[in-house]
Amino acid sequence: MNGVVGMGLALLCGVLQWRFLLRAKEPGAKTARLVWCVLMGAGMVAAFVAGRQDFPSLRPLGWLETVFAPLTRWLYEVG
Amino acid sequence: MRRRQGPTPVPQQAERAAAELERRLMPCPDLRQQSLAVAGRTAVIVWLEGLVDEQRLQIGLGAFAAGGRDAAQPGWWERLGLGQGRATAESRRGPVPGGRSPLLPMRSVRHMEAAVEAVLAGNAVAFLDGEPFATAWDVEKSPGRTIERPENEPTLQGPQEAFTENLGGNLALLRKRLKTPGFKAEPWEFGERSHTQAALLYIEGITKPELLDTVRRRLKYVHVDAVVDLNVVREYINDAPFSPFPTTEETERPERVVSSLLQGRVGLLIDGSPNCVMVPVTLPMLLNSPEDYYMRFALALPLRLLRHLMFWSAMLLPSLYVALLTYNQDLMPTPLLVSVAAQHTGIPFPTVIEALAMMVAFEALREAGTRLPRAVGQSVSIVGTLIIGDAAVRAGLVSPGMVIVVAATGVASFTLPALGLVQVTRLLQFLFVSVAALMGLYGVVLLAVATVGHLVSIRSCGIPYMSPLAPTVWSDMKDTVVRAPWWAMRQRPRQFEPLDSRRAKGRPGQRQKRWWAR
Amino acid sequence: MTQISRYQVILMLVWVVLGTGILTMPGTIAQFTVHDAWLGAPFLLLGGGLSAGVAWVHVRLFPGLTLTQAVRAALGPWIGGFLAAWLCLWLLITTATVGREMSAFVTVATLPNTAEYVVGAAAFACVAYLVHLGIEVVGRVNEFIMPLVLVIVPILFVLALRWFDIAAFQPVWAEGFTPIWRSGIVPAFAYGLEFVVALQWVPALRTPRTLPLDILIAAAVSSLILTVLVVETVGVVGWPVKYMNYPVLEVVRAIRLGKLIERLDTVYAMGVVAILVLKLSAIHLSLCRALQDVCGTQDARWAVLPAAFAVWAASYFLFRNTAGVTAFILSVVPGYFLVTAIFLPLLSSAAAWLRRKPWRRTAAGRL
Amino acid sequence: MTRAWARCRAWLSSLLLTVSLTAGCADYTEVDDLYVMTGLGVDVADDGRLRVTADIINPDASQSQQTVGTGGGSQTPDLVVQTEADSLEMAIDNVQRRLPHRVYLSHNAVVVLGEGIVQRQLQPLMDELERNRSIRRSELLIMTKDRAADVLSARVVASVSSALRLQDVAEQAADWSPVLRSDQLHVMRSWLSPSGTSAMIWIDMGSQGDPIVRGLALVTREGRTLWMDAKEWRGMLWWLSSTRGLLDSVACPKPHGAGSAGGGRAGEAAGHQGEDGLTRLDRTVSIHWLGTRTRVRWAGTAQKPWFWVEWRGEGGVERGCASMRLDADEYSRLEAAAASLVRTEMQAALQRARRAGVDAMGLQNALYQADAKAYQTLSAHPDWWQTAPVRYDIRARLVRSYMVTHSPFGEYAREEQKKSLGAGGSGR
Repeated sequence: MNGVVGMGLALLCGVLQWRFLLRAKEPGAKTARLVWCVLMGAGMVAAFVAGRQDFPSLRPLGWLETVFAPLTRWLYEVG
Repeated sequence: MRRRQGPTPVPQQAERAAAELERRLMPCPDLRQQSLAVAGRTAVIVWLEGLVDEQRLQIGLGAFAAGGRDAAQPGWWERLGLGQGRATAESRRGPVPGGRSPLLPMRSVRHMEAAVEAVLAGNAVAFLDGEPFATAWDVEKSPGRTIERPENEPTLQGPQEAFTENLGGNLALLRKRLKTPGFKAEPWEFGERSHTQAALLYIEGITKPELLDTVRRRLKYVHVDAVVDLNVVREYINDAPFSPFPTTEETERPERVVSSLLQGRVGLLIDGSPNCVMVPVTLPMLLNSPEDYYMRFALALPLRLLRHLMFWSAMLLPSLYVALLTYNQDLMPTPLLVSVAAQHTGIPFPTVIEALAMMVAFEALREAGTRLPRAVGQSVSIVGTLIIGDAAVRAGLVSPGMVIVVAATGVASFTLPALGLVQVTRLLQFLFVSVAALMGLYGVVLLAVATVGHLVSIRSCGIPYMSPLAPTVWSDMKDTVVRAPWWAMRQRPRQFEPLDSRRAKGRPGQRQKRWWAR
Repeated sequence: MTQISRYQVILMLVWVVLGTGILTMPGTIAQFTVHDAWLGAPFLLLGGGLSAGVAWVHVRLFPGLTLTQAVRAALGPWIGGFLAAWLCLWLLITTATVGREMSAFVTVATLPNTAEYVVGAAAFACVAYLVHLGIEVVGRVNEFIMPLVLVIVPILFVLALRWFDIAAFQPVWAEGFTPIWRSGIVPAFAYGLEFVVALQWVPALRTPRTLPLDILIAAAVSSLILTVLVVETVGVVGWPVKYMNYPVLEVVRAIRLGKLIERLDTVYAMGVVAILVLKLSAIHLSLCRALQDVCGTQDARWAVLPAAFAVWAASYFLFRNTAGVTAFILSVVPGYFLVTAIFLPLLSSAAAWLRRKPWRRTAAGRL
Repeated sequence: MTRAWARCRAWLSSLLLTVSLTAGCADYTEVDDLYVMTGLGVDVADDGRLRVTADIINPDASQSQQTVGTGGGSQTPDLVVQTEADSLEMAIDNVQRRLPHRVYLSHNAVVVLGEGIVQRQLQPLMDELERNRSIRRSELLIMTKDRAADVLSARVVASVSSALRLQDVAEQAADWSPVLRSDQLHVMRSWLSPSGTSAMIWIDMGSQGDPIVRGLALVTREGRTLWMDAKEWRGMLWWLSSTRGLLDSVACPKPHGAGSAGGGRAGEAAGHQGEDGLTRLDRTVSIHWLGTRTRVRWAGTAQKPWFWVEWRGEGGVERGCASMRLDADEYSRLEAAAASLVRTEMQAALQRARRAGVDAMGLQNALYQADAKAYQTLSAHPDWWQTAPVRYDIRARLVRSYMVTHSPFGEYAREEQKKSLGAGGSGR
C-alpha cells in the first residue's frame, strides 16, 4: 500500500513538473533533471521497501551509526 | 480606433449634412432635428432626445439667435467654436461677445465621423449653410439616479451618500470632500465600442509614484470592446487572478474613497458603475467596516476582533463540526457528545453528506434571497430557514446541531463588510469540510496552514496581502485589529510607503499636549 | 529577490528548534535526570553558541553565499562537490527524522488507525506548497502563527499549573554534574546545531551580517521556552516523565476544568502539527537551496517536489519504528551533527582562509 | 495551451492528492456509531484473569429523553457489560464483540479497582492504562472492598450513568482534601516516588445499594493496601495534604483550674459516655476545621533520623458544650484541646501505617527531597522510617463560633454547674 501511494505521489510530482522535465533550458537544468530522477527513483524504491513487511530488517543508517556513535559516546562520557 | 476610409468632411449645405448624419445613425427614432434661420442662413441643429438637457439646449439655441447680425459676418462661427479652453480663457478676459455663453463652451467639428460621435456623446450639433464645419456644444444629461443612501455598505453613523452611475457626479462627490489641488483625477477611456470614461484617482504628494506607475501599466492592458461594469477592469488589474481572495477593494461610499486616497492608495472610478475600486488592499483592511471610524475607538476594538473571529469561523465552523463529530469526539464534553449522538441517531446520511447538503441548501437560499425582489426575497429566506429547516429536522433528515452550525456559519459570513470575502468563505468552507471528512482536525489544520501560506504569498499591487500582520509592521497595527484614536494615528500607514507620511502637520517631533494637561 | 527580515529569521529558527523540541525534548532530557532536568535544557544555548560561531565565520568569509556554495567555492568542485552532497544528505536525513517523528506523533495522538505514510504525505504536501511559494512565505506564516501561539500556549500553561508540584525538583543537584551534562547533550548537539540550516538562507536575508546574533537570540529564546517547558512538565508529571514518549502531551492530557474541558490534548496536538509543518518547511527550504546550489540552477522550485517525495519515502525507509528514531537521535545525531554542522563549515572556512584567494568578491558576484 | 494545461494540472493534482488521501478515512467514525464508555471496573476473577466491567452510556435512553412524549422510562441510562480476559484491551475487545457499535474509551471518567486486582495485577494493569492514549490521564481511580462490578452497576438515579455518578460523588469528596481526587496522574506520581504509596478514594456499596465514600485506601506499588474509614481518616488526611471542612469532636474542656489543660483526647471524646452507656453529646464540642495544612520535614541526620511535622489549622465551633461561655480564655483552652486531639489522631494514623508497613505519610519522600545522600545511606535499612521519631508542632486556631456566642441553654447549665460546684465547696 505504501508503495502504491508512493507511485501515486510520484506520478503526481511528474505531472506537476512536466514542463520542467521536458524543456527546461536554464543553466544547470541537465544536472537538475538528473538529480530529479535520482531523488524520485530512490524515493520510489524506498517507499516500496518501507512498505514491505517481510523485508529483512534493513538498517539503512547503520553506516552513520558505525561512524558517529563512538563520537557521541565520547560526548556523553566527557562530562 | 480603426477607420476604413478617410474622414468625410462636413458638407456645406446644412440640410445635406443633417441628412448624412441621420443616414449614419439610422434607424434612430430618438434623433431630433430643428431647422432655424440664423442671419438669413439655414441652420440645422441635431441632438439625441433623452440624452440631453433641454434647458441647456435652449440656451445654445438662444446663443445662435442672439448672434443676430454678427452671425452673418464671416468668421463668427469660427470664433464661436474655438474650443473649450480658449473660449473660457477669453471669456474671463473681457465681455462675452454676443451669442456666446460662458457656461456653454462650443467647439468646431470638421468631419462627419466626429459629428456622429459628438451626437452620441450627448452634444447638440449645429450645421450652418455655407460652412465646412459643424458646431457642437455639450448638452449631455444622461439619465441616471439621484444620490441615494449606500445600500450595500450601510452604517448607522457617518455620511450617508453613495456614488451613482454618473462619473462626473461621483467626482463631484469626492471633490467636495477633498479641496486640495493635489487631488488628481486622471482621465482614462476603456472599451473600443463603449468608450467608457474612467478616472484614476490619487493625491499628488502622498501616493507613491511607483504604485501609480504599476496601476497605469496594468490599466494599459485593458483591451475589451465594452466595459459595462467595474469588474471587467478589476479582473485585468488583479494581482492574483487565480486566487479566490479579492485583491481590490470596492466601495460605494465617497468618504471611504477619500480616506483611502489619503492613506496613499489609488482609486478608479468608471462611468456607469456606482462603485470605486481601490488598490492596494490588504485582508485586514477588508475586515474593517466604515462604521469603525465613526464610532468611539474603544468600541471599535471588540467589533473588529469579532469580525476577525467571524472571518475564520465562516470558513472553518462546518469543518470543525464535522471533524469533531467524525474524528475527534474526545474533544467534546461527555454530556454534549451524548446529546449530539442522540440527535444524530436515525439520520440516514453520514455527517459529511449532511453537512454538505445543508451548506448547499443554505447557499441556494441565500442566492435566492439575493436574486428575488426584496419583498419576496425576505419572505423566501424566512420561509427557507424556518419552515424547511424545521421540517428537515422533524423529518429526521438533518440533525438540529447541523442546522445550528450552518446557520451560525451564515451569520458569521454576514458580519464581513467586504462582499468579496464573503464569497471566499462560502467557497472555502466546502473545501475545509472535505478535508475534515478525510483526515479530521489534522486535515483542517494542514489546509489552514496552506491557506495562510497562500494568503501571505499574494500581493495587491506589490503590497503583501496580510500586512501588517505578516510581514509584521508594528506601526501599522494601530489600524488593524485595534483602531487607535484619531489623535494617535499621526502617520499614514507605512505599508503603502506614502511620500508624505505625516497626517497632521503639528510641530514636528513634539507631542501635542492634551487639552486637560495644558 | 525575496528577502526576509531579522524578526522572521528569529521566528523561523525558534520553531526549527522547538518544533520537535516541544514534542520530545523534556522526555529525552529526563532520560538522564528528573530533578535536575531543568538544568539540562539551557544546554541548548551551548549548541546555539556553536552555531552562531560558525555563522559568524561564514558570513564574514563568504558574504552572500549559502553553506553549500561556500563549501564548493572553498574546496573545489570535487571535494567541495562531495561535501555539498554530504550536506544535502544531512538535510535530507534531518528532515526525514522530523517527518517521521511528526507522523508517529499524529498517529499516536489523534489518528490511531490511519497509516503513517498517509499522514506524512498530507503533511509533506502542505510543506511542499509552502516551500514552493518561497522563503518569504514561510517567514510570514511564522509571523502569522506567532500571535496565535502567544494566546494559546499561556492558557495551556496556566491551566496545567494547577497540578504543579515543586517537590519534583527536590533534591537539587543530587547526582552531580554528569547526568546533567548527559541530559544536555541532545539539546546542545542535536537541536542546538540545527540552527546551522539558516546558513542556507543567507542570500535571502535582508541583513546577513546579523545572522550570528539572530541565531544567538533564537537560541536564547528557545532555551528559555524549553526550560519553562521542562519545568512545567517535570513539575506536573513528576517521575513518570522518564517513561513517556510525549511528556508535554501528557501535561495537556492532565488538564481538566470541571465538566467543561475534559481533554485538550488534541488541540495541543494540532498546534504541534502546525509548528512541525513550519519546522519541516524551514529545513526543506535549506535542502532545496542545497540542491539548487549543487546543480547550479537559477531557482529551487524544481527541487521542491522530488525532495519532498524523497524525504517522505526516506522517513519510512530509514527508521523501522519510533524506537529507531529515538535511538538515532540519542546515539548518532549529536556526533553526526557536530561533524556536519560545525566541523565541515569550519573546514571550508579554514581552507578559504588559507588559500586567501581573491575569489571572495567574484564568487559572490557570480553565484 | 499553457492556460489549459495549468487548469488541467490543478485538477489532476488535486484529484490525485484526494485519491491518495482517502486512505486517511480509516479513523472516520460517525458519532452515532459510538458507545461512549464512562466507567471501567476491574476485579480479579477466580482464575486470576481480569474481570472487567464496562459502563456504557445507552444511546437509546438518551435519545428517548430528547424526544418528549415517547415514554422511554423503561430504558436504563447505561449498559453494564462484564467480561473476563487476560488484559484490559482484550476485555474491551470482548465487550466490543457483544455490541453493535464501537466502544469509545476517550470519555472514560472512572476506573474502579477491586481489592484483589491491586494485590495481584496492579503493575500490568497500570502499564496498560498508562500506555493507552484514549484513556484520560485525569480519570479517577477508585478503590473498593466490594466487587468493582457491583459498584459500577449500582443503580440509584435513573437519568445518570452510574460511572458519572461515581465521578460526581468522588469530586464532592475531594472538597475535603485533594487527596481524595485520586486521578491517574497523581496516583502514578506517588507510586513512583520513594515512598511508593498513593492514596485513593474508597467507595463501597452502602446499605441502601448506593455507592458511598467509605474512606481512604492507601496502596503501595507492591499492592499492599491500608483501608482507613471515615472514622479514622482525619489523622491520615492531615498527614497527606491540606484539608477543608473536616469535622471533629473534642471533649469539653474543663473549666479553668479544674483539671489539666489537656482537655479531651480523642478516645476520651469519643467515649464520653454517660452512666447509661450512651454518648453524651453535650460533653463534646464539635469543631469545623475550615482549613488545615501540614508540612512534614526531615530534620535529622542519617545516623539520627527524625521528622518534624508542622500542622496549622483554622476552625470554627459548630456545636459547643452547654456550660461553655466563649471568651478568649475559653477559646484558648478549646484550641489546646483541639490541638491535642489532632496530635492524637495523627499519631494513631502513623501507628497504623507503620504497623501495616505502608509509608503513606511520605516520610521517605520528605527525606529524599531534603537530603538525597542521607536517603541513600538509609536505604540500606528499608525499615528506618517505621522507627524514626516524629515531633509534632501543632497549632490550632479557632476563629468563630458562627451565629451565637454560647449555647442557647447555657445560662441554665451554668447555674446548675455553679450549684454543683458550690455544693462541692471549690467554686470560684
